[in-house]
Amino acid sequence: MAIIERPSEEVALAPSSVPEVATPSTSYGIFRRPVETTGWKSWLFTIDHKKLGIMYGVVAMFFFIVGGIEALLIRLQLAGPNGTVLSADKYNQMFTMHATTMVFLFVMPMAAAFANYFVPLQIGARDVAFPRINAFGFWAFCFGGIFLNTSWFLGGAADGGWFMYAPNSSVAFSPSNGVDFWGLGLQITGIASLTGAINLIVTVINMRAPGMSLMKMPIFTWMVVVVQFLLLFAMPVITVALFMLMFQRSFDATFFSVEAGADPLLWQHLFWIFGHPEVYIIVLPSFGIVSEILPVFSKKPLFGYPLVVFSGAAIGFVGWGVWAHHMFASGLGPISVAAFSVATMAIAIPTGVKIVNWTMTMWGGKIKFTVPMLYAVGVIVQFTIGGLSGVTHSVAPSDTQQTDTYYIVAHFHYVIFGGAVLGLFAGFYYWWPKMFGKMLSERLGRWNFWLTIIGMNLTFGPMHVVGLQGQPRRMYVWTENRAGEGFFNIGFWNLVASIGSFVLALGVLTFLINVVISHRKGTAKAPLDPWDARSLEWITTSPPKEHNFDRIPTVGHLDEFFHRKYEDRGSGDHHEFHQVATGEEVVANEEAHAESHIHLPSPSYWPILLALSLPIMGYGIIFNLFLLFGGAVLALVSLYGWGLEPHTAGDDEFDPPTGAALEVAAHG
Amino acid sequence: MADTAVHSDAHIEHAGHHTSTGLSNNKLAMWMFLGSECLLFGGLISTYMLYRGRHSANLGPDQVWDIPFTSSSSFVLLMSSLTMVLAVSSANRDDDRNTKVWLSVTALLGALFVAGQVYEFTSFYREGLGFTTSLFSSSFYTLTGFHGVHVSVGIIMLMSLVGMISKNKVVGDKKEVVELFGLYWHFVDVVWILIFTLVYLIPA
Amino acid sequence: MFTTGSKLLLGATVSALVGTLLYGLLVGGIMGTVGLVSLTVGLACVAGINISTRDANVAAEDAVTTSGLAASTLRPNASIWPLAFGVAAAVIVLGLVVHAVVVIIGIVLMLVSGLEWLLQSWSEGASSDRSHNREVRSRLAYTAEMPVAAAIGLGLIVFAFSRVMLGVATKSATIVAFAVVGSIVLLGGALISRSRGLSTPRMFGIFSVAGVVLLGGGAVMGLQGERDIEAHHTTAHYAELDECGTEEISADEHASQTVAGKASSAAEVILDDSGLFYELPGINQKRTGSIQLPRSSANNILFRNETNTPRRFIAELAEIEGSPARLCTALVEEGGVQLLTIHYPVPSFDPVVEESGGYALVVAGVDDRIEVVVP
Amino acid sequence: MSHSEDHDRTMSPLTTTTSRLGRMGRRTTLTAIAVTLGSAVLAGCATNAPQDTWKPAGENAQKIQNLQWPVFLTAGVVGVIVMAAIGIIVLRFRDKGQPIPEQTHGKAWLEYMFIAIPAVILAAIAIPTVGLVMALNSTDDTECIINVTGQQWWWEYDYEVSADGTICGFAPSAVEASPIITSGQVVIPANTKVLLRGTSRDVIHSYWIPRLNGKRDMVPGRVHFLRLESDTPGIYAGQCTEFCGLSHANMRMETVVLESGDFQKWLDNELEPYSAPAAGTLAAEGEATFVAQCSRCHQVNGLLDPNKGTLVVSYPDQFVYSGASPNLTNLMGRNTFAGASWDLLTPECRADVWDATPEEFGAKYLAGVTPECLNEIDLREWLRNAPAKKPMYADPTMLDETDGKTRGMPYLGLSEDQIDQLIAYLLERK
Repeated sequence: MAIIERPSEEVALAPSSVPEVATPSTSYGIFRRPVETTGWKSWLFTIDHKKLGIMYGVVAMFFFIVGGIEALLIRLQLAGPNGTVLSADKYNQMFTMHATTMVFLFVMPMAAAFANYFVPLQIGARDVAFPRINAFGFWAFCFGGIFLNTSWFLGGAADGGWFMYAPNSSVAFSPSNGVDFWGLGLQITGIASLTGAINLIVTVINMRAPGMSLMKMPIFTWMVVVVQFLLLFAMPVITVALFMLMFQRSFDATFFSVEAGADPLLWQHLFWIFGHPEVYIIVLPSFGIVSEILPVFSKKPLFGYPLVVFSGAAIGFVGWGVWAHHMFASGLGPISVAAFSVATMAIAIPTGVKIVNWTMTMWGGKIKFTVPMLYAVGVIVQFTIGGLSGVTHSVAPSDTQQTDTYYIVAHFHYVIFGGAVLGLFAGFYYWWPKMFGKMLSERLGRWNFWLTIIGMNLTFGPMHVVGLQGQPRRMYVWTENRAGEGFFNIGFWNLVASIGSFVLALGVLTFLINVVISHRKGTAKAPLDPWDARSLEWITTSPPKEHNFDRIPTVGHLDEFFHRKYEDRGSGDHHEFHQVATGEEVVANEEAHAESHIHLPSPSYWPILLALSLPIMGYGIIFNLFLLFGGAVLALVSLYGWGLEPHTAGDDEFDPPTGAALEVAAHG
Repeated sequence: MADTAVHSDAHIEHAGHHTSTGLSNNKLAMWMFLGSECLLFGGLISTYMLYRGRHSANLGPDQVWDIPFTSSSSFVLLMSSLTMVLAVSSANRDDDRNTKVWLSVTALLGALFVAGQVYEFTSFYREGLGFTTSLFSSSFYTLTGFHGVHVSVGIIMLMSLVGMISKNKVVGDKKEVVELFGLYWHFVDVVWILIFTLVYLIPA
Repeated sequence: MFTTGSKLLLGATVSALVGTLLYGLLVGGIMGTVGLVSLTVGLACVAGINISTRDANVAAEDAVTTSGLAASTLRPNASIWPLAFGVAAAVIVLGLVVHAVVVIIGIVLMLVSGLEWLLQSWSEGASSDRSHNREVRSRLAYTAEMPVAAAIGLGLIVFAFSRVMLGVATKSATIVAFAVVGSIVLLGGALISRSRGLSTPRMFGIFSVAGVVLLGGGAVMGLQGERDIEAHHTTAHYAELDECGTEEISADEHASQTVAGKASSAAEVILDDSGLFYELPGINQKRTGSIQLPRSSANNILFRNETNTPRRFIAELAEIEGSPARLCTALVEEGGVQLLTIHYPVPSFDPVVEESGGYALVVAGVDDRIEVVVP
Repeated sequence: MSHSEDHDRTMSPLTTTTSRLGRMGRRTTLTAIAVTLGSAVLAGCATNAPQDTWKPAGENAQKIQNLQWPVFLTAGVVGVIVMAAIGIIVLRFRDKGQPIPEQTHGKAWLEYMFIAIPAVILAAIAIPTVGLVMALNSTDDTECIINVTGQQWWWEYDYEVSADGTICGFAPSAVEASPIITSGQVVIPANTKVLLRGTSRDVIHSYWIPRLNGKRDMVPGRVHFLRLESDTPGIYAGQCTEFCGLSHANMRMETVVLESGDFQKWLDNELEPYSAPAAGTLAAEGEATFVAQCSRCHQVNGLLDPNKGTLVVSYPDQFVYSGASPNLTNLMGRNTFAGASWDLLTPECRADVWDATPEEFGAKYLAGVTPECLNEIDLREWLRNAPAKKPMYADPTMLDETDGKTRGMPYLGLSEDQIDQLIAYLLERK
């Protein structure tokens, strides 16, 4: 039996009424490290990557609903000509915040949720390299998201579109504080992303289980690493841009003042040098999830694993060289346009490799169409549509007709919803039993899947048509004068898209219902290995113990778990796999050889305090410099408290020694 | 954020966990952080390079620079890298006393550099170059200001480290903590050399 | 469960929160809301600290512990903080008479000594073990003291030394001062590291003396005031004085001769031996006579000097209220390029503009003239 | 062996449900294929959408069309192949109790092939793309230069007078050429290579007439170029496509192509000297009202102040943040107002102009707005309260950041009488 050093859950009470001199180990209540392992405090101060992963997921899901409501309002406004649901001002805030919320507060953190939960499990580690930084990252994201959304109540949200082109973002053109909230909010979540990136890179590079070489790493972990490198190098670029925006708005700097000779294209370059890698940051984790799921349900290893890894890395790498394809219409000059056009086409190759390899993984397989598998196949189909419409505007002249129209809106929703979000849903269904020990209902899951797929195609499919008919994006109204007639008139398809958005919303609602129903009291516990899975995270209980593995597994193969369950009884070129063990038996075998004396890092107050200082400083910059000062002091104190605190609590903070557990009030 | 956190959050070295690469987690994280910082300064330097000529009727770089002065302050900062090396080597010899001495000297030299920057900014301002005067001045002050903030944060960390060594409060491996501070400090120096060359020495 | 103080603070927090909500809903001014939110947060923090320092101790109200209290309480140590607190009060009073800065110093001192006093008395009550009490104190204190002390130290050095350099007589003296102080620090460090016999108090003494010298120097120089630093005049200044001629002015010294961002120019004006002409980007034509530029828009005009003499490029604007009469560049050397960003607020057919000769782009000392038509 | 049997038993509920699923999957895949193919084919056959990107009416748009058709087709074919492959997989490789497949990690030759094929396709697309990018940006053969300036939320055009005193190669018949300023609609001669030199006064706007060319951003402080050319007279609609603030949706533009004879007429009309309304008419009262209420921002060329007899010059810079307001000299010669957001023509008259054949179009357009055709409803609403009709930052509480200057047209508090007068006056501006 493993001995886990965690502070005791028991409250220390005096064993007798004999007055004793207080002893140091039990004397004071203040700034003693938090010890709770249950209750709300155990979540607030936790540094356990699994709890943090779940919290990332819950908060991201909340923002998904917020962003979804924003989207529904947008579609309501556009359902008919001259819509009156929203004013122009509110509409502009709505689409800006819809994009910002979905990109920064839903897809990225949801991917972070999976990365947090599963990367340590997939590489056979007990936690991430820096558990407290991990906690800080979550809280910074959480507070940053709340900070961003409080702008709705403090004079209006940002209204410049999610790429906030200068000079439209200057005070003169956007006089409310919305853009300030937006810039500072993104700085805060950016800090979260940056710390998360460093943490996960170090974790994967340094903390893999014995025997797990890089080319034996699960593909999801691989994609996460690529994403973290993208974040590591993309975040500072947007940080610079946001600082310049802040200096421009708050301190009258001239970075984007045309009268001072500034070039507004500088913002576009900086934004897209960040923004294009951001696209891959959004979509690669889902590619990883899909690449995990397809082999499991096809009973075959991933086709061309090294190629999928390298194409993921290549996408990450080439992704840096194509930012200006967002700017084909902004007057770069023909040479740059031609060069970026060709570079953009080049990035289609590694992306195509992924689609082909996924298809080839299923080819010749023994496929079970469970809900996760349905979603994974959904990703292949829907993302292919998005990818191919992407090829049509890598052709720069064609792009000048399509950019900033609904055709682009359709394209990136097929990529982001069809690629990233469907992949995340695949992940929900696939990993739910691992995370919570309960299966999500397959029947409701299929309702969820088909409603989502039909909804998304009804919503985003017509946008291709509307865009090619010439409707620009970001318009709070459209007029019948420009809508045309006949089957492909803009009006009809706008209405279809609006109806589709509600079908989509229904699909998401089905998911929430499924979650609630599956977690009612009395539902059966999920089997340990419900999918006959292949990777390390399944070689432990569901949900995993606090220390993840009783024994750190030694890895001999890619798909280690599969090879522990199945044995090749063929000879020579002839392979014949037979099951030799069930998942339960493999796990039981691990438990039987549990390691003793496992040290886990202890919970801490400092991460949440440090994260709390960030939005305080944000409000300070916007409203009152005294608040900024207060926030800075809190940050400084938290940093030092953190720096002076050992990662694992001292011995005196573990189980109190018997007989000396008397606490005495302090009187000053 | 990470730089302060990194040194403290050592992952359970005392439990004898070995890492896949043999590098300590902290050191790897510091390298990653510095890699990220490169892009931060890259963005700032690019902005400056784009805007250095944008000052039409206003003051330009060649009119305000005082190259001999900036050279001497750059030299002081470079010397602080030398003393940082001495501090690291003292720490490696477990010589707490000299570690503290050299860390203090490094911090002092760094503070002198920052003082030089404050002087320089003040005199530029007196000469008529304010933060909002022109694109050139905005991007110049932003770039060198960011660097100055990095140096100042470094000095505060160095001084705190001296205090922590005196009070025996260092969390984790003391040698490694000093070395990590050294990495950060050298990075800040190298960035300055880049800035000094690109901003001051190469004529606009 | 809660002590009286905590109850009071909690009550205040709740009433502040209610007040905030009421104010926010009924009145809704942003600054007021922020102020009330700040108050609420502040009160909540204080209440939280009070609860965690006093009330979190499970046994605080326990009869058992209270009865054992007498035995476990130590005699308090000597403390400097009450004294410091008193001094601070005196300083504040003094400051009220003398100078506002002194009041601020007094307030800071009072806050610091008050906090330290609280901290000390609290930690001394923690247990009956002095070394442990020190540990308790350090756990809380170092997190706040160390960075603040370091930041103050840094600030003092930076302030003092920069004052010294602003105060010395010439630019070259600053370089000498810098080199000298840097060398002293370096040499001092080397000496101290070599002489192992130096005890810690002595070392501390040396650093203190150096610090006092530096601070003293800074104070003296700061009182003496800065040396005269001459402001550069911009070409705009000379244009105002109508001194945009062929002769060199101080704005021309070391003026930069290249300009980035050719792509963004509205036109490129070129002076070569054949005279003055312009080219529009995208249209490869030498043009003379007049140029048509949009009104109320930032027009970036590049000037390229391809003759063998330095030339000054001038945009003649009309004498309209709120606009300078002309803009000019610094002298542009042979092959040099300069940029003017020109904004024409009034169309050129306006009688006022026509009377003052109309808009034009000219080069000092050259007769050619490009009329600017602003529709 | 017993293990695997156990295992199969535990998995069996899943197996039965998945077969039903397979049938559903097949159906949707087929539907998906049909929808993709169908939309690709049908996207080309919409009727009368004025901003249809697939109906080129100018040389550059035609070149883009020639390039994008094969690209869309190739993408469609590739898409169908992928869908078909997925369809086959869904049909053939469902778990029907077959043995565990071979644990193959891939076949090198297959993988290289799947890299090579897209690479070849993309190379085939890349070569003509680069060629066309260069071709679309060549401006050397320009015959006519028009400056276009974007402003929140309308476009201003001024026609450049070339050194020989012509405008777009046309010499005015009666008077000396001077720059023509107009807004909302730009009139260009047919079969002429027109170059727009565009910039902006405030934020980035984008100029886009889909049937004539792709879009080009107009960036403050920069000058960008866009070629417009058409051989078919008519009206070509477009819209600002770079988000430019509150009324981005209301920033529209139209390009009017006229035969050379008609263009000559239009040019002469534009340059005609100002004709004051006859004394004593409602229009004459309107002139006075215009001078009192509108002329601070809106220029009417040649307008004399009826009281002082001096030339009225507007100074919008002092009142409007971005610095300009539409020139109203020939308002009724163009048939839209307020950034081409609303028509000056009633719907019937508008349809008459828009649906005219290329031969008839010139005459119908040059007729301008007649009193019978005037769309008084929208114009009156606009004059009553402009910011209520078109969202603008004219909100007085928002003016701090702009030194008290409005953005867009403010609420003027005109009386109904004043509006009547103004409409009478404006009706003569053509």
